[in-house]
Amino acid sequence: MFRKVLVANRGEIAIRILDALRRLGIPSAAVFSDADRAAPHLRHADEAYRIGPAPSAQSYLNMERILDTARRCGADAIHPGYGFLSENASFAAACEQAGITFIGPPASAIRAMGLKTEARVLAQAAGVPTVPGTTQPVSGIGAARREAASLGYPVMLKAAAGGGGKGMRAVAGEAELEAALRDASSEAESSFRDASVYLEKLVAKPRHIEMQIFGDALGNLIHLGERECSLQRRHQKVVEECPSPFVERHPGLRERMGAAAIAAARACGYVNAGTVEFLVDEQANFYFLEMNTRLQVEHPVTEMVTGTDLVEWQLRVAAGQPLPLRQDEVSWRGWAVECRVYAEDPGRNFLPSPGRIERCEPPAGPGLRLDSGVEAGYTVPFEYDPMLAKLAAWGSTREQSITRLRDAAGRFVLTGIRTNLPFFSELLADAGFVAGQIHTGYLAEWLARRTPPAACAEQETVAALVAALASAAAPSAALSPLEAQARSRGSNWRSAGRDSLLK
Amino acid sequence: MFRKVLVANRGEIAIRILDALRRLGIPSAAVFSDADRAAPHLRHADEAYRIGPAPSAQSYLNMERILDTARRCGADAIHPGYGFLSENASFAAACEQAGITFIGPPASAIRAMGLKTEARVLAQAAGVPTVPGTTQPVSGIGAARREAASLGYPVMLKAAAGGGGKGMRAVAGEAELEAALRDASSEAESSFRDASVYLEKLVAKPRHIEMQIFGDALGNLIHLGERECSLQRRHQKVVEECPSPFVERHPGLRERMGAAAIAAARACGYVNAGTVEFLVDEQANFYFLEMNTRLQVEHPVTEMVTGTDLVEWQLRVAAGQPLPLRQDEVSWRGWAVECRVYAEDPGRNFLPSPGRIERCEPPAGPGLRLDSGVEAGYTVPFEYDPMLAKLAAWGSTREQSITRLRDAAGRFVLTGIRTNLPFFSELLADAGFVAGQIHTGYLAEWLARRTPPAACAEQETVAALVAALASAAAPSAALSPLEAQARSRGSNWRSAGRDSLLK
Amino acid sequence: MKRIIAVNGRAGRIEMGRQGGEVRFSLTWEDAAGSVAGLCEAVEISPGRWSLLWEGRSFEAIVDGDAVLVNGTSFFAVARDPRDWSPADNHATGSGPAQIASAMPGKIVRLLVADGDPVEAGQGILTVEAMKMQNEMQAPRAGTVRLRAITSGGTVAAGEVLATIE
Amino acid sequence: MKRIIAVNGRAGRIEMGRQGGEVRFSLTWEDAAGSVAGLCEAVEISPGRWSLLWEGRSFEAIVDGDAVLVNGTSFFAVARDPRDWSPADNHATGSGPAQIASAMPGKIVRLLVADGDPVEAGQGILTVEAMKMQNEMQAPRAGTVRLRAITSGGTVAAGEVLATIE
Repeated sequence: MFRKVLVANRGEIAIRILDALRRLGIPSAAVFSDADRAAPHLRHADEAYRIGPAPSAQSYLNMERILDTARRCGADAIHPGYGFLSENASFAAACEQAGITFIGPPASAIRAMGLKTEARVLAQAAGVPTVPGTTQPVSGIGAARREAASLGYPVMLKAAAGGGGKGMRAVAGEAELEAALRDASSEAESSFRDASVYLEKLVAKPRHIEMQIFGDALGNLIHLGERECSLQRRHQKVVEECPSPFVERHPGLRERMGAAAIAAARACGYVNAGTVEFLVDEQANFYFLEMNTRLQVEHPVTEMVTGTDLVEWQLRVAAGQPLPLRQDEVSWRGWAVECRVYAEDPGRNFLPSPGRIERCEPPAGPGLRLDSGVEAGYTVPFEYDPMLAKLAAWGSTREQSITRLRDAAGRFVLTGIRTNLPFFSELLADAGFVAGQIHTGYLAEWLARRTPPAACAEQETVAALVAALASAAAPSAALSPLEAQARSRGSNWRSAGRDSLLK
Repeated sequence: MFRKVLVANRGEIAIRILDALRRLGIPSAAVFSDADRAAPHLRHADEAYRIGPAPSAQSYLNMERILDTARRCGADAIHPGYGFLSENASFAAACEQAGITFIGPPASAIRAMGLKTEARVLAQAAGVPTVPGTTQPVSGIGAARREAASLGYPVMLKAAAGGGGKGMRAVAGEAELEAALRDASSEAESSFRDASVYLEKLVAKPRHIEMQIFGDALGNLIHLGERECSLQRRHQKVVEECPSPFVERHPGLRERMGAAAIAAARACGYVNAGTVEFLVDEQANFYFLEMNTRLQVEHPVTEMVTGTDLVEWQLRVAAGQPLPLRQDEVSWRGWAVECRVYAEDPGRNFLPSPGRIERCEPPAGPGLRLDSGVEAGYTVPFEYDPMLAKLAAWGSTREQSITRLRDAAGRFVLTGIRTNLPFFSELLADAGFVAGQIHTGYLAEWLARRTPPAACAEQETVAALVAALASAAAPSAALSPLEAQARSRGSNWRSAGRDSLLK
Repeated sequence: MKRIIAVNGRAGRIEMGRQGGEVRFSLTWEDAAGSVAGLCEAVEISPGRWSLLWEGRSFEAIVDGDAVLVNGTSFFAVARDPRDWSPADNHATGSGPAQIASAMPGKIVRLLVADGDPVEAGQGILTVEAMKMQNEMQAPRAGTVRLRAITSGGTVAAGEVLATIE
Repeated sequence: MKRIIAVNGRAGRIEMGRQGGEVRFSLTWEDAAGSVAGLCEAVEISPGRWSLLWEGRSFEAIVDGDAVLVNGTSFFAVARDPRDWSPADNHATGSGPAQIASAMPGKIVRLLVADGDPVEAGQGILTVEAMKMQNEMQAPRAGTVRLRAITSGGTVAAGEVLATIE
């Protein structure tokens, strides 16, 4: 095992890894920026070193400084967590050159999967399905008609140089194709100064389902089943679960997707933890999207259902040990659902809400797991992402795990700042979600159609009484009642005004 | 299901049950004494009713008042938790008469198992082994010689009217028998005014291993495996685990003990959750001790390993539903260990330590479970037992579960009062415990032989620095340094003076 | 004791008095959707944490700044002694130059106009970034923008007034 | 700044001074088992919770009454300004009548002697019960017992003096 491991990250994932190191008896070193001197992750480590000012580019992304810190404190391995430098092939290569073990895949595997177009070619070569379509721009309406007909409608026109939804048009049938091609080309021209568009089969109501894979340096590669991550807001996962209700309903699908994921991983010489993301259509066809060459945020749901400790596995495998389980020893029991607790105000269009946490009282009880990066008295800085914690619940059935998580979200007392916990309390009770009828567009539709629940009259009265009782003790009221009347909070998400957040 | 369930208990077990009711959507009512108006369990319930002054006899044991409260609030079932009225056959019968479901076994089963001598006869009749011996007093040294020889040495002489270790003598061989019989009879005479003694086979280094059983009203009875509870202090369990390391090493033992436990339960017409306690010797012979006709404190370790929710099962079975699993559907995965967190000071001979909790910051992470009855700002009353919470850890192996629990005990910040958490940090690292080499006398031996770990010099320096830094902010020091010098805390358990606590 | 209250924008008046360990109260909502009166037992368990028993029902209420969390549901709730409040207080927001305040703490990443520029209603004035999200602050009406002493790269607090439109 | 300190009964003296964000300190134990001096960075994260970085090592210390919890280990630790302390303070416990103080909060369940009774060293004076456990308070030496205003059934606080032996 390692002499000392430096964890090049912050927040809940740094704590997750530092705690695992402590339990394995491996000395650990944390790093921190000037904004994080008071952050809890320092106090989960044996050692802690400053690596620069608040901006990530000068601290958590500062490769030289991190490598230098590792060298100077005697660390022989670096765990990058997720985000930051975790998928940076140059960093992995620099570690290798410095004789420091990068706890993750080889730099070559990161590089192979890092370029999304190359990854797609690599997957195809390995026999892994990708979304059918042209990879070259269509040369005119005639060619477009022929290719669309061979793919079969509906199809999607996409800007070759595109991204962010610009230059994209869904086409339901041939009658719409010519106009759509004109519009998409024109939008692509104005957005990217390149009018080229290409055709892809349109996947209607796709699910985002990903396979957790794991490889060791001895050539073993296994999968640990799937996670369903179709509940997304602005392409960010907000609720994840293991297994997928869709895969559970389709016998053999897990095995087929697992085999495909392993094939993709093997094609790039993969070692350590990785995730192969698929788009899955309603007919259970699955298409390679991309591979995340690192530990995933949502790894706890897999751990809860398979009874594994993937961070421990990462350390063991990086130290040259074989995988603890063979494929036929992997088993799945029950269900686990996770929600990402963010410092954001669902009552004000999910606006970031950094600041000082007054109370932090997580719920407790059967099946619950909390991976937290915060504590009472901690000031959540505005410089980094808004994830505070991951709250997950295991149950013997999907229904029980959802019930436990919903109940836990409602009982989690986290005050001083706003969080998305009320949003989860409501979303996890949604009939469509409970029925497992979800897809990547589901959450946006739900947010648009949802009716805020009526306030419970008794609770409203109690709120009034306690506000009055508390005011008797300490007169606050910076606002006059009429000002206060203009403000409202809690359930009024849809009418919170137009979305003024830029990605 | 029930219209409303009243929970006739307090603390962590009341919260465990009230939370289960809320998750099942069943309205709940809590009860409280005057000492518990501020207790957290009230705030886990939909309704809460005062039932009397602080002393248990006038509140939590006040059957009429509790039944009357249930009637008046419209509850059609009562869950007694453990302790208090949970094994009171009269209360169960009174509930039955009042048309209120007692969530537990029938009064007749409680009664049958309540008298320990009758329970032993009942177990024998059902073919369940009990410790071999005479049940009639021995009539003289000649009879004693014959009976001891037929039992085989070592044997134990026990006062027929006895208890509390008085009039007991272990006898290794026939040479010691005559003197031991004289001493035991004489001590029995002076202690109980009855010189009668009887003979039992001496079980050397016995383990306390209990089987969790569950029955429904349709006649189904299954077992959910064993719990090893051999780590005891003053006959109180302090650490429990599932499975037992001993049973794991003896193929077939679980099945045999399970069958015996079911036979005992069937003999008294058992329904709902129950536990059959066995004494197990080093040769894997097991002997019926008694049956606990209620939910057990340590039920979480069974839940974690079998993936069940026994409180939910209790409610379903009490409502007439069948058991959710057949015997062949019960499966065990991994290992779980639990420790009972008490308000007691291990540095002062485990003296009770009620009072105000300043911080309550439980650890979080993979495999951990907390069943807590307390919160920051709560004043633990001196009127009730000292259990604050149960901290448990699951792991894929026994080693992993112990490591996780030890680490969690060390990271649990609970200040303002003293707790036994430091004791667990040390005990869970003991080589004998880690090797699973335990018996009911193990903990007493360990406490007697243990060497307090030397203070870490760096931590000692930090303590001095922070005390000094904090004093600069707020001058405290009610004690002069020389007075302070006389006081010490933490690891000096053995030398903490003679045991002046009365049972 | 009398208080003017507002709960999630709903205004009302409350009168209450201690009666032994209990609180007798009478609450009247201004929207005339009814009033509620009763007797409840309210105990402040620890600072800011209340336990209320009201007709058998058990509530936990936690004071969270100008919100109250009741059994997990957050209500924006303020109370004011009517003697401390005059109707004039309500005019503070109505008149004078329109203010542009930051909706969240963060860093100013872009100034989109210069001090003294004429602006249209809805025109972007500056962009604040927090937690990897950018929020564009816009002019609430047309006029001349007056920037406060702010610079690109500077940090701002939530509610801090960054500019006015005259 | 100078402080007289005692950590788990070990006495010492500490001198420290702020130097930028850091604290330069010198600690001398009275048992002459050595002294330690250095530079550390100490930050009070939130009231009573400290983070110390000392030669790369990271420590969390939480003040818990007259104890300090360092990385989970509790040390009885007090510090006093030497100017606030005179050697006379140490004589308080040495002379005068012997005091019998309750080791824990609880209820007096039995008085075993009457006021004015002569008692032997080790003789039981009264029994306090808390959390289902009874603790017998004994006479530390022979003498005449003087009971304070206590009655069977009354409650006592931890450290409360219940009787003296003259």
